[in-house]
Order: sequence, then C-alpha cells, then structure tokens
Amino acid sequence: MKRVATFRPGPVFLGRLGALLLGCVLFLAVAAPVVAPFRPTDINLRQRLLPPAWEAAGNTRHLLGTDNVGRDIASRIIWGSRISLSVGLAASLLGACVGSTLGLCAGFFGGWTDRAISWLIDVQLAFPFTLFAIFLLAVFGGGFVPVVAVLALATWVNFARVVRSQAMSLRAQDFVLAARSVGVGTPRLLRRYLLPAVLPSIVVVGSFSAAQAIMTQAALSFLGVGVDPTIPSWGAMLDLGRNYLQTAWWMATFPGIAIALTVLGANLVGDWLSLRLDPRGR
Amino acid sequence: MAARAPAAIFQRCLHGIAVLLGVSIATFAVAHATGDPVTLLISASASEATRAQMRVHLGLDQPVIIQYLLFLRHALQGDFGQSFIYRQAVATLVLQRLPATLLLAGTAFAIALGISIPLGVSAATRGGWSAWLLQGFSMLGLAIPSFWLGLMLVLIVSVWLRLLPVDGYGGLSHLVLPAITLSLQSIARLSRLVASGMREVLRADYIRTARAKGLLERRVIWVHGLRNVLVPVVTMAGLELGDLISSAVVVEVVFAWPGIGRLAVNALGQRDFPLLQGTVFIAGLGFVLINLVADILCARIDPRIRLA
Amino acid sequence: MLTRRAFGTLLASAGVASAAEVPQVVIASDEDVTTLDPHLIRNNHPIGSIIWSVFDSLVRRRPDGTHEPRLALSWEQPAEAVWRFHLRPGVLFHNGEALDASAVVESFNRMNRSPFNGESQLWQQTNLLRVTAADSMTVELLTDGPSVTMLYWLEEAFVGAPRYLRETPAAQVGVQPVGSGPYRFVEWQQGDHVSLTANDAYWGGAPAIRTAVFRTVPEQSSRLNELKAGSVDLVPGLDPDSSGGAESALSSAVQVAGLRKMHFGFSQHGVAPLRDRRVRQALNHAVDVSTMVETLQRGMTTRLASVINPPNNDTGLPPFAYDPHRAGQLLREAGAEGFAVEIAFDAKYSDSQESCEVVAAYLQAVGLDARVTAYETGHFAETLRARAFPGLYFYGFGALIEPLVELVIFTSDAVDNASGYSNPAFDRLVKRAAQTIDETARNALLRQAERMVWEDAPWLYLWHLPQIYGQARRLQYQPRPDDYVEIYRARLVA
Amino acid sequence: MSDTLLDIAGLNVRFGDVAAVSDVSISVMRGEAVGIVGESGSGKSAAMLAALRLHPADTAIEAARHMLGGQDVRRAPERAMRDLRGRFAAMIFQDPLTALNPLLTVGEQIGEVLVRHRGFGKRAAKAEAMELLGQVGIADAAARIGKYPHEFSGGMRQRVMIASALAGDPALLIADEPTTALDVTVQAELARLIARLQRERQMGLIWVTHDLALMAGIVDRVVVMYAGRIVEMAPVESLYRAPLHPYTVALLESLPRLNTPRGRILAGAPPRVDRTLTGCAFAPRCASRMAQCSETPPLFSRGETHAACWALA
Repeated sequence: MKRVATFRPGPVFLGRLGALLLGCVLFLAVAAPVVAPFRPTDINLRQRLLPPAWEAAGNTRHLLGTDNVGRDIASRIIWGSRISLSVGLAASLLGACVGSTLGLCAGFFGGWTDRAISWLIDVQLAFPFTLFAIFLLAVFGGGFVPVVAVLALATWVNFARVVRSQAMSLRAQDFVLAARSVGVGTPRLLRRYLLPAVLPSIVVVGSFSAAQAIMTQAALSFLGVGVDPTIPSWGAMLDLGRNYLQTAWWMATFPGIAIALTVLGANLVGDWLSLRLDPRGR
Repeated sequence: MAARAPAAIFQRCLHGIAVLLGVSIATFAVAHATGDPVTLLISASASEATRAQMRVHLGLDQPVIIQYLLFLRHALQGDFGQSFIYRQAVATLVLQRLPATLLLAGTAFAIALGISIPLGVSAATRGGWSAWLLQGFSMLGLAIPSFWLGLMLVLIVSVWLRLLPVDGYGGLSHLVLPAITLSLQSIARLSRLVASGMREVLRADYIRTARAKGLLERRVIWVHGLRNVLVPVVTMAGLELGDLISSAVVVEVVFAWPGIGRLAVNALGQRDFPLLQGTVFIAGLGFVLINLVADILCARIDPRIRLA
Repeated sequence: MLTRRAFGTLLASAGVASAAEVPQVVIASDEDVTTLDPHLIRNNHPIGSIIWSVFDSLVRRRPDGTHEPRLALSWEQPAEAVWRFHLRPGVLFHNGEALDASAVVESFNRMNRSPFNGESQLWQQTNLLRVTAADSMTVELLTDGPSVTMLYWLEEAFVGAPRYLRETPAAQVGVQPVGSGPYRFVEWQQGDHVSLTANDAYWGGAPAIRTAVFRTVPEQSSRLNELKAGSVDLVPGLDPDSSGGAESALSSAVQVAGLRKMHFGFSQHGVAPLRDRRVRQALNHAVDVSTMVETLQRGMTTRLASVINPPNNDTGLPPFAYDPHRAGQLLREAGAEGFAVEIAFDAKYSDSQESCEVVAAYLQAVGLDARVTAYETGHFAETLRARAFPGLYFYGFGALIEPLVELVIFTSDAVDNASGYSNPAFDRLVKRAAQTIDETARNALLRQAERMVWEDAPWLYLWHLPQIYGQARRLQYQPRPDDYVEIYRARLVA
Repeated sequence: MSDTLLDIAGLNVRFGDVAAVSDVSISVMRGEAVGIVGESGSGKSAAMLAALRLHPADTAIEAARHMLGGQDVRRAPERAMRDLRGRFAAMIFQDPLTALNPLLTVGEQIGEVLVRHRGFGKRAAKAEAMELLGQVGIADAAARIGKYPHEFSGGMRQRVMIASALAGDPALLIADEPTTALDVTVQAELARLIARLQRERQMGLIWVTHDLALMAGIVDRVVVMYAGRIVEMAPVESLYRAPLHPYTVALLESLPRLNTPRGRILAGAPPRVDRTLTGCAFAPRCASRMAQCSETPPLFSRGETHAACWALA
C-alpha cells in the first residue's frame, strides 16, 4: 500500500488551530469596548460606504471600511462577536441540558420513556427545521431569547441521541449494576454515575452544536427573521450587506469570513475533543 | 435474501405515521399561536362584516381541536384546504412546486454521494491528496454559510465569467450552481463518515482474509470494504436528503428557485395557515418516506438487521 | 395633445420589427403574484402590472394624474350621486366575448361578493350602492352621497369576460385570467414567471413587445446580475445605493420623480408626548432630513414639501429646518424632555432600517431615548391597521396625484389614518371640499386644509421615495412613478 | 515444480520497536505437514503472515531467504504476490465469525476465489462452490450457498473458510489456529477434515496452534517458538518422547494426562516482546538456568531434533 503523505496536519495541530481561532473570537468578544476603535452604533452619514483602508478611497481609521450609515465595520464585527458567540454557546448549552436529560432518561429507563423520547427525536428530525425556525421567529419576534430557544430546538436532538445510546450501553455495565445493588437511588445514580460518564461526549457534541447554531443564526438573519437586526450581529450584518454585494462588497464579505472562521474553529475543536475522548476517532 | 417479516415493515410504517402526526400537531399548534390571520387576508379598509364572513369561510371560528381534526382528515385525503393568499388548493400549490425542490435536492444529493463516497474511500485507503481534499471539504463545507457561497458563486461564475445563468428555474444550466451550493454541507458530513467508516472496516479480519485470497485490491476495498460502510452511510444519507429538502429554502431564495421552501416562507410572512401546514406536512411526509426507504435499503444491505 | 388613439396608431405603424425576431421582454420583481383573479389581486406593482396588462378598466390614470378613457369612451355625472359611463364599442375579450354594459355590471357585482369584497375596495371606498346597465353600452353607478374619488378607484375595478367569470370555478379563474387588456395570458409557472403575449385584437392597437415575461427573483443582487447578464430587461424598485449596480454595457439606471411620501408616523395613541403639536414639530426640527437626502438617498430625491404631491402642493409651505436648539426649546416648552420612544419598521424592507437608525441617532442627540425595533411583516401590517404603534413607525404612502384623496387619509374616520391623527376642524374642511363641485372653491378649501395638517405635523416628513428602474438599453420605455409597468407602451430599440 | 513449497531462512519481523519474529527459518515440502506451536505472542501468526507478505506496508520484514512457490518474495511485485495468494498458498484464520465478510453470501466468498484464480464464470463458480461445500462436509449445499455467515454455526463457518481456501486448489495450506475458537468436539472433527484434505490433495500444510495435543495426529514435524524465536524443531514422535528444550518439556508437562488431570502449570508468563531481548528468552522461567544463558543460544542438533539451549552445548 502506498505510503501516507509525510506531512498531513494531524488532528492535534488542527485542534490547536481551532482553539486559537475560538480564542481570538472570545478575546474580541470580551475586550470589545477596549479593542473596537468605534462604538458599533456610531453613525456618520458623511463617512458612509467607505471601502477598506487598503483600497484607494479607503480611510485608514476604518480598517475594514464603513456600512451604509457610516458605522465602522471592524468595530461592528468585534461587537458582533458577542452576539454570535453568546447565541452559539447559549443555544448549545440549552440544547445540552434539554437533550442530555432526555437522552439520559430514555437510555436509562428504556421502555415507554425511551419509546416516547425516541418518537420526539424522530419528529424533530422529520421536521423541516429551517421552515419551522422561520415560523417560530416570525411569531415570537427576533429577540435574543426566542432565537436561542429556536436554535436549541435544533441542537437538543444531537445531544439526546448521543447520550441516549451511551446511557443504554452504560446501564448494562458493572459499575452501574454494582452501584444499584448497593442501593443507590436512581436520581443520584443518574447524576453521580451516568452523567460524568457521558459528560465528555456532551462536550464534543457541544462544540459541533455551537458551530451549527452560529451558522443557523446567520442563515435565519439572511431570511429576515434572525436576531433583531438592530443589534450588531454577524448574521444581521451579512443580511444587510447582501444587497450591496456589487457596490460595497466589504459589508457582507467580512462578517461572512468572521462566521466561517468561528464555525471552523468550533468544528476543529470538536474534532480534536472527539479524538481525545474516543481514540478510535469515530 | 433473508425473508423480512412483513410485520416488521408494518411496524416501521406505524412509527412513520406516529412521527407524521407529531409533525402535524406541532405545525398546527404553533401556526395558530400566531394571531389573527384575517387582518392580513383582507385589505385594511374591508368592513367588519367582510372580515367575519372570511373567518367563517376559513373555518377559524371553530374550536382549535375541531380545526385540527378537520385538518387531519382532509390531509389524509390530500386536501390541505385553500391557501389564503393564493386562493388555490394547497395540495396543488405544493405539488406544483415539489418537483422543483425534489429536482434541486435530488441533484444536490447525487452530487454529495458522487463526491463523498469516492473521496471518503480514497482518503481512508490512500490518504495523501484525497485526505487533504476531504479535510478541506469538511472544514470549509461546514463553515461557509450556504447563502454567502451562493451569492459569491453567482457573482463569479454568472456575472464575471458568464458561464452559467444567474438563477431561475430551467434546464441543467440553471441547476448547476444551486445544486453545488446546497450539496457542500452534505459532502462535508458524508465524506467524513465514509472515511472514518472505511478506516474502521479496513481493520476488520475479513479484509485480511480477502487479501489472503489474493483478490485484487480494487475488489477488497470496493466490494468487501465499502459494503460494510454502506449501512451507516445510507442511514445518514436518508437524513441528509430530508435535510436538503427542508434547508433548501435559503438556496431557493438566492437562486430564485421556485421550490416549496420559498412557498412556505411566503406563507409564513402572511399567516397563511393551510399553506404552511400543507408544506410542512408534505415535507414531513417526504422525510418519513425517505427514512423508511433508507431503513429497507439497510435491511437489504445487512441481513442481520431485523427491522425492529 | 396627442390623443390616445393617435398615439396608439403611431405606435403600430412605426415599423416595429416583425413578431418573430422580437425577443421576449423580461420584467423581474421580488415577489410572485399570488393569484390572477382580477378581483382578488392584492400584489401591488410591479408584479400587479400583470393584471393591469391582461385586464382593462373603465379609466386609467396617466403618469401626470389626469384620467385616460379606456373601456369608457366618455363619462358624466348627471347628479351628485350618479355617474354615467359610455362604453367603447367593438371591444372584444381574449375569449371572443364582446364588452357591453352587462359585462361591467357582472364584474362590479362580483367585486361586492365574498371573498372578493375582502380585496376589491371599489364599493367601500366610493360608497357604491348599485351598478346598472342604462342601455347595452351605458353603465350607471349610484353612490350613497357624492363620491369625488370614483375615477381613482375605478382604475382598479377590472372588467373580466362575463360568461367566463360566471361559468368557470373560482380556482381556475385565478390561474387562467381572461380580460380585454393589451396582453393575453400564456402561462404561470408558480414562483418563477408569468408569460403574456400581445393581444392583436386590442382596441388600442397590438403592443410592440410581442412577449412579456414577469419573473420572480427574490434576491436583489440576483436581479441586478440578471440585468447585467442581459437576461432581464426591467428591474423596478431600486434604491439610490443599488442603482449603481444597474449600470453596465447592457443596462442603465433610469430615474423618475417619485410620488410615494416616506415619513415617520407619530402614533397619537402611543406615547403621550406625541399628542402635543410642539413635540411633533420639535421632532421634525431635530432630524437633518436634507443631509439624509444628500447622503442616504445620494441626492436622488426631494424632501417632502407638503402632504400633497406636486404639482398640486402649496409651494409657500415652510419646510421644517434642521434646528436641534429649536427642537430642545420646543421639547422643554412641552415638558417632554428625554421621553422614550420606539421607532418601528417592517423587517421586510432592510433599506428602511437605515433611515430608522439615523433618525434614532438624531433623536438621541436631542436627549430622547429612541430605540429601533424591527417588526415581522405580518405583525407590522396588523399593528398598522389596528393603529397600535407605541411610537414612530416608518412608512411610505400615497403614491398618487389626487389632492382630495391625499388629504382624506388624515380625517379621523379614514381607515388608512394609521397615526390616529384627528382634528375636527380639518375633518369639516375636507368634508366640505369633497362636496364642492366648483373647482376653484374646492381648491381654496384644500389649500387651507393642507396648511393646517402640515403645521400640525402628524408625520416626521422625510422625502419622496426615489423611483429608480434598472433598464436594459435595448428597451425604449418611460417608466412611471408608481411602479406600474405599462409594458404595452414599450418598444425595443432596433 | 520443485517439491519445496516454502523456504524461509533468517526471517525478522518488526512492528515499530516490537521484534515480533527474530531469525526464524522454516521450510515445507509438498505433502509434508509442519506444526508451529507456542503461546500467544510467540510470533507464530506474525511469521505466517510474513510468509505471504500480508503485513501492512510499514512493517519491517527482512529475511536471508524467502522463497514461495518458486518466487523470491523479497523482490516480488505486489501483483505477483497477489497471484500467489489464494492460488499457490491459502490461509485459514482463527475466528470464523470475524474472518468471513458478514454482508456477502457464503457462495460469493468461495466463488470469488474461483473467478479470480481459476477463470470460472459466475454460474460455474456457484456450482463449484456448492461442490466444495460438500467436500468440507456441509450438507444440503444447494440451499445454503445463498446464506450469510451469521446463519452458520462456528464449526460450519470454519468449514466455509476451508472451502474458500481450497477453491484456489492451493499447493500450500496455512492454518492459523483454525480450531481455537471452536468447542472441543468440533475441533477434533475439523482437524481430521483438514488432515484428510491434505492427504487427498498432497498439499503442504502448516498448522499453527498452542494446543499440542490436537496437533499430534496431524503433523509430521513440529517447530516450537518462544518470544519470536525457534527454540526447538523435531519430528513429532521424538518431540513428544524426548523433548530437549526446557520450554518444550514444560509445555508437554502442562498437558492434562490420565494421572495428572490438571497437569503442572508453568510458572510466570511469556515475556513482552517489545523489549529488545538478549540471551535465551526463556531463561527467567527456566529451572536449569545457567550463566551462559545470557547469550542467545544457537540451535544445537541431536539427531533429527534441534534445540536452542546452552545445556546441550
């Protein structure tokens, strides 16, 4: 068999790259007030639609140019990271809580609970999610909470399925039987024994779900129902910039890149984590 | 072929129906939480009498449960009622748009399979450039928002290079860009699954036996190896196809593709209950059917699977 | 002045290339038509132009607001509440049926039945009581009290082929329209396009463009790309920023004086301070509309100088100068410094968001706590109709030249009076004007009402929505200010 | 064709820093049956896989001489090796459950060897496969040809494995612990089957096992391996009657006999092969350990028996 290429970026290297990307985004989100040259809402009609600094008509104070009402794109991307990160984290956290608990109960109790929860999982999977998300946001408005709730609706399934299958296999294992034989109550058993055992895979699914949530939030903004467009989020900037693709390409391109890099980072970290926790690299 | 107990298939269908019921309940419940549709259906200056007449006409004055049961009975006969805004039977509207969505989703699905399987297999067996390509596809595929990719593709391929039409529904040339845009995420997911599946299968004893029999490497990998990877791939492919149909809406908007996704988006914006329920229901039905076919396919590939 | 007929024949005989070679003209719009039933159509232009091309009505408005005889050759008002129309002889519907008084009566009565009366507003707006055929070619309309705006609402009262409407199920009528307009219906591919072909038997002469296709392209950048790629000929609804995107070897941006009056409505039932005239005037002074026009609209439009569109507006009305100091003074006088106010807009129109954000900044500059909120399309329409906006709302209204109608919406009981502005003196003035047949007397009353509402500042006056089309260079067509695409008047440059 | 089917001298196999096989020489004549015995981890399977060059590419294999069916394996291109495997030399593996492809029918897994190596058409291959199933003692072959491995018992599956090995009409058959995964009653039956087939077809046979008892009736000569090295080679009778190497002695004593039902258990465990071993690997567990044992003993011969133990020096 042919020899495998000498240098191929191992998952560890990519994992670090992912961590670096996420680290930068986290730093920007936290240090936004200090790092961002302007406030995201500073409107300056005279400075509208300036191209990035390196272009002829660019202005060095606005590194990545300005948008249709003269706000600094770079600052909005820095501030926007807060929304996108928080949406991504909140959605996957909420998804994790709901999904894992349901998964645990389904896997551990089996029988009717398992059948009901699996039915719920199948219904969720059978659902044209994007359409449903648009619908829910149309009904409840595009505020931060509704968006996170809707995105959690998409991510809980990932957690539920992983945790359910793990819980089922763990249930049969000796340390669970031993604990049960010693008379450990079910809630304690779930919390002290099963949860820590499934925690690692929750973390893995968590990073993928965060990536998925950020992507979906951007898509929802594109369809006009994402987080309230007046809040500087990358998705809203992308939606705003799409009509300026030819006349002011930077308005859409830079938020698009920001989303791509963050999601890339989250996926790489996910890959690395899943490899560390399950060496067979499923 | 091992005989498949018909009871097992029936049980799968029952499960499918239960799922479909779940889908319809969810749509119906949320659709009605959205407030009074009549305000949108009638222009601002219509008289109250007209509005009441419209409410009766649409059956909105009956209790919700009755409306749902009515909806279900009709749905089973393929009658999803009249669309408020298009004033046509929802079934005809959706069925008219369904071919466009199926064509787009189907082509994207074919592209995804056509690329993922060979790429995944060669990444697992030969590594080298194919492993790089797979890494690139999966990293970018999941990171680039599909609508942004679509807009960029149109800008480059249609406007600057003038190779393909910008958008719209039509022959093959219209299908290329939207299908590629839509397929990217599926390629990312499927090729990774094929690669990891193949890597695992190649560690199996029967592969060593096949090689000990002096079989050509081609047969060892593509017959002995791939067949064992197919079961997880087919299951995921079923989910991917379903996902393609539902998440095609973004691509349909960018490429002006007259699919059911855009139909539903219009329906949402204007509180068109019947159209919304019909679209989501039919998409859900499609999804259940796809998964059923995937299950049966898996059973044919791996006789050990009992259709439990 | 060129008469209608003369202009038509000129068109026909101008040696237009023969039918075969003339390629189809494609008009791209962002939404698909929801139905082709003439009495159920709710899409406004440009997609609504399909119905206006397939069907004809008694009268139509020329770009300058005057009325053009169509199916009615002439008309008179024998009494205050009676309108009599004499029909044009020899007009045939696309399926061969002949146009006569009974056809008009059939269509008008249809508009009064459910569900059509939910959409067609003729009967409600003109208080129409009865439509009768005086003789085979004369139609009489009886209204409850005088109706000055009859001609305006008749423009949208389309006449369908009577027997076809009676005998065909509603669902099919909505998909297979049969009218008497310059274009016949060919096919409707849902969500993609509607194609029309020239009606050679049209009384005004066969239109020059043989095939017209209205295509649905939701994404604006795709519409512009198609225009530049030459696969689309007309893209209505561009804004100053995107108009640059229409310039190419094959296409250019064509601008027409806009009529739609863009403004922020002050919701009287909302935040208390908004009911005080001084506060409303202060808000008008607080916003530098001239700079917004110069930058956001790239100077491609004009500030609103009155609630009435030119040429009928009173040029003597003083516009609100940008004077934050005066605004602060007025707010202090009214004891309304720093109150919180919501600025709402319809999320469907992303370009309206920029105006809201800029105005919010200006209001914050004078100490108000202004917050911008996006409303989902359905929710926005609902709130508008229920007059339930808590603060300011960004809206565009009245792309028409009809002083009385433009003023009527400010009367307290007008359905479209979304801001809830009510001024009994103003109501009396407008009512009297509506009943004054003598034109000069009526105009004096209108002038007085115009000044009164202007000073009352029920709106934060902005500008006329710039009317910009992306148009292929090969298409010779003078676009209208109201997005209505009269493709039958267009020709292809040889 | 010369009568020597396989001739290996000085074979070394290393996985990374693990010396699985060190300096092994073995040869098999047509019609001869050689047994290779040793505890698990003694390198016997690794040696056999090396014989057919079935190790993954990154395994370090060197040999002074490595002839298989007239080909010099050290320089043979992969294509040539593929023609040999299954045709000249066939292999049977230990666990029939995992060694057969679960998703291909029994008929396909036998037929593919016929198609590949003996130019059979699809239908002819199926007929011949049925015939082969009959030869290995599977009744009602016609009905069972379309069945899948999971529909057969352990013993039956191993018979299918044998049938697919015979399909290539090989000259040399390597059986790598074929009966270990089966229960005792079936083991004896299969052993007799293989022995019979070997006699009928005059094949060379290598029987790899850790079960000394079962091997006795089948093989002519025995090679004992320990920690990757050959510690003793002898004809089967002299091995049983007069084992020379202490390890062989211990192995034989651990066999259950009428008077010592449980046999004497050999103390300790085979050393881990990943440490580079010097001297006699068995020394730590050897009762008659001597100073000299720290050096690697060569093979001393006593008549037809050879043993690597300084006690014989």
